[in-house]
Amino acid sequence: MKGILDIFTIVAVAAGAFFFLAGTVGLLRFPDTFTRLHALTKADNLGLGLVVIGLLPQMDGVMAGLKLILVWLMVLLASATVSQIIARALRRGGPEP
Amino acid sequence: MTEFLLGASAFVLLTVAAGLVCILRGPDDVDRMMSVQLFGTAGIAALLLLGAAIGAAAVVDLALILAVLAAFAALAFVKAGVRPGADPAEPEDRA
Amino acid sequence: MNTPTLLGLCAAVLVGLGLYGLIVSPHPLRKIMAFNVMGNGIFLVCAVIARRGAGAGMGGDPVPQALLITALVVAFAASALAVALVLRLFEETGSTSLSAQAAGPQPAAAEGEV
Amino acid sequence: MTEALTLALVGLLMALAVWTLVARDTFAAVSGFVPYGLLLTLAWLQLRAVDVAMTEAAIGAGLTGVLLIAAAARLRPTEAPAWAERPGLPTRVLAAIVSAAVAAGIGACVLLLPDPAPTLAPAVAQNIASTGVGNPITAVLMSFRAMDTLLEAVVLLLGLIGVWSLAPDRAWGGRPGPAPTEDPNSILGYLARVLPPIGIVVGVYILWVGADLPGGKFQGATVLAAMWLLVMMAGISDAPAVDRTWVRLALAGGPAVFIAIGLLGAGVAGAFLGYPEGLAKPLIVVVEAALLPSLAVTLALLLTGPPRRKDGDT
Repeated sequence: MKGILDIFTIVAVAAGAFFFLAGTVGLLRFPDTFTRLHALTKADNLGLGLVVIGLLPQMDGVMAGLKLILVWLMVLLASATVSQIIARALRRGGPEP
Repeated sequence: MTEFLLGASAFVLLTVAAGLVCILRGPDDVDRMMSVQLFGTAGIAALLLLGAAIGAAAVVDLALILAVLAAFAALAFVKAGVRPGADPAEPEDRA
Repeated sequence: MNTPTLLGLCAAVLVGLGLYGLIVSPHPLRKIMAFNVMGNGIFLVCAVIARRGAGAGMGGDPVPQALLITALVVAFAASALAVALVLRLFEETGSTSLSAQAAGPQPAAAEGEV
Repeated sequence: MTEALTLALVGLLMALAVWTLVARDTFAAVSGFVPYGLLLTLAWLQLRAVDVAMTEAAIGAGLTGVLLIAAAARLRPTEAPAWAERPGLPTRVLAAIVSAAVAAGIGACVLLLPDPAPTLAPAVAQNIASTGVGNPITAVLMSFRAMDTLLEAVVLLLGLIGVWSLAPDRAWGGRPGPAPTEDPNSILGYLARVLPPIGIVVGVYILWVGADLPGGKFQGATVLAAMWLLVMMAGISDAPAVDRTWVRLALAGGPAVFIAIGLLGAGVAGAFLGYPEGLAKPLIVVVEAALLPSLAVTLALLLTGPPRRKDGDT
């Protein structure tokens, strides 16, 4: 059982790390700020999300696991708000959505 | 397992930081801000991985603090009047 | 070379960088930032010393660690006071120059009340 | 692997420190300062100082960044004149030599630290039972070195008085910062309604676990201060006028309770800030609970700066 959970952790964390790599590459390579914003949210949602899911079996206790998920939800809330605000600031000059 | 988690932590940190260092030099404040935001998320991930590796259970509480404050710096940037393509000579009067 | 030693040497470099910035930066806000870098270096040395004192089931000597917490909070208060001073100087004179003879351009946006 | 992570941290810390010093644009330099605080948090964790990491996360990566960003925006017009005043090459070379010498001296000291290292950890472990708390850092802060903590709370208050005393005469006793301009129904307003309830729970929780696990009043208070600042940034509530009675009471309450309990100790336990036998833990909890709101209000008002307007001003 321990072995299976460890393999799950390794797979999920590796996938999460890949999305952070993808987010960074996107931030460096995409042509304009809107598409770069798109790259940024991939890393926030999927990268951290997969790392959190991967670490869940390594936590001791349900409480620690719930806090870990709360961390992810709050980062989602923060990054969603920041993306909205950046996008609106970018659109300024055009019609306000 | 410990070695893998430490390696993953270093990998996430280095990847995103490499991007950060490139973008900090760039001309656009908004890109800098987005890069800082990305680094904030990656920092939380690296922190959680390091904490799991060294067996520090309290790292979840630490991540909780960072997550609550995750939007804070970016909001301060926007409030301070960072606008894409804004002329730096014309500061917003809303600091 | 182990982790505490590496971070200790990093701390030494941070102190040097901060000191250089403190002397050379002409802008007071940059001086405050340099001072913070220098302070972080000193705090890091303390944390390295605390880590070396690990024992009795603790990851580090708790006394320097506790003092570091107070140090961080006081450093923030000092930075806030310094920033408030610089902003007031700017509102009053329209410039943040620290040299005696320099007189910056008169501010357009500053609400200076004399 | 641990060394690889440390090396990455060291390299990045130095790179960002250099960046904050050499960047020509102050905004760019400040954008480096926020991730720099996050890297320091990781460094504290690598040194197993989890309590310090929490404080750095809250203050270094949170509040200091906001303070510098706001200041950099206000001071933007002064950057070009400041660059013109850059000291000449001889001064810079001399400064570099002095700084390198200082760094080399500290580096040598780090390499020559005594082995085995002197430590107070066993002494703390021996006496921690008398305080009733489980977190050695809290035991040091609230019992063995309680005087330092009291003085720190007072220093914060003095810092705030210093900031307030910079107010122009016209705005004396008024509200800090510019009047809120943000639409309270914007996205920012939404975040400022959703996040603070969670943030307040987190802040109080961090104080609560601080008795036995890493955490405590400073970290909790910083989170609470950040939540209040968020509400102010979103224009949902204005900063309070600094001459309001509740502001004064909130600021002075924590240190006053701390001093009162210290005097009680002088009478009952025979030493200022001494705790009577068996009552150490409840008294520590009372002091920490009283300090939390005071520290939160002090930190938030330190960030909003001196009063700048009276009610009725335009």
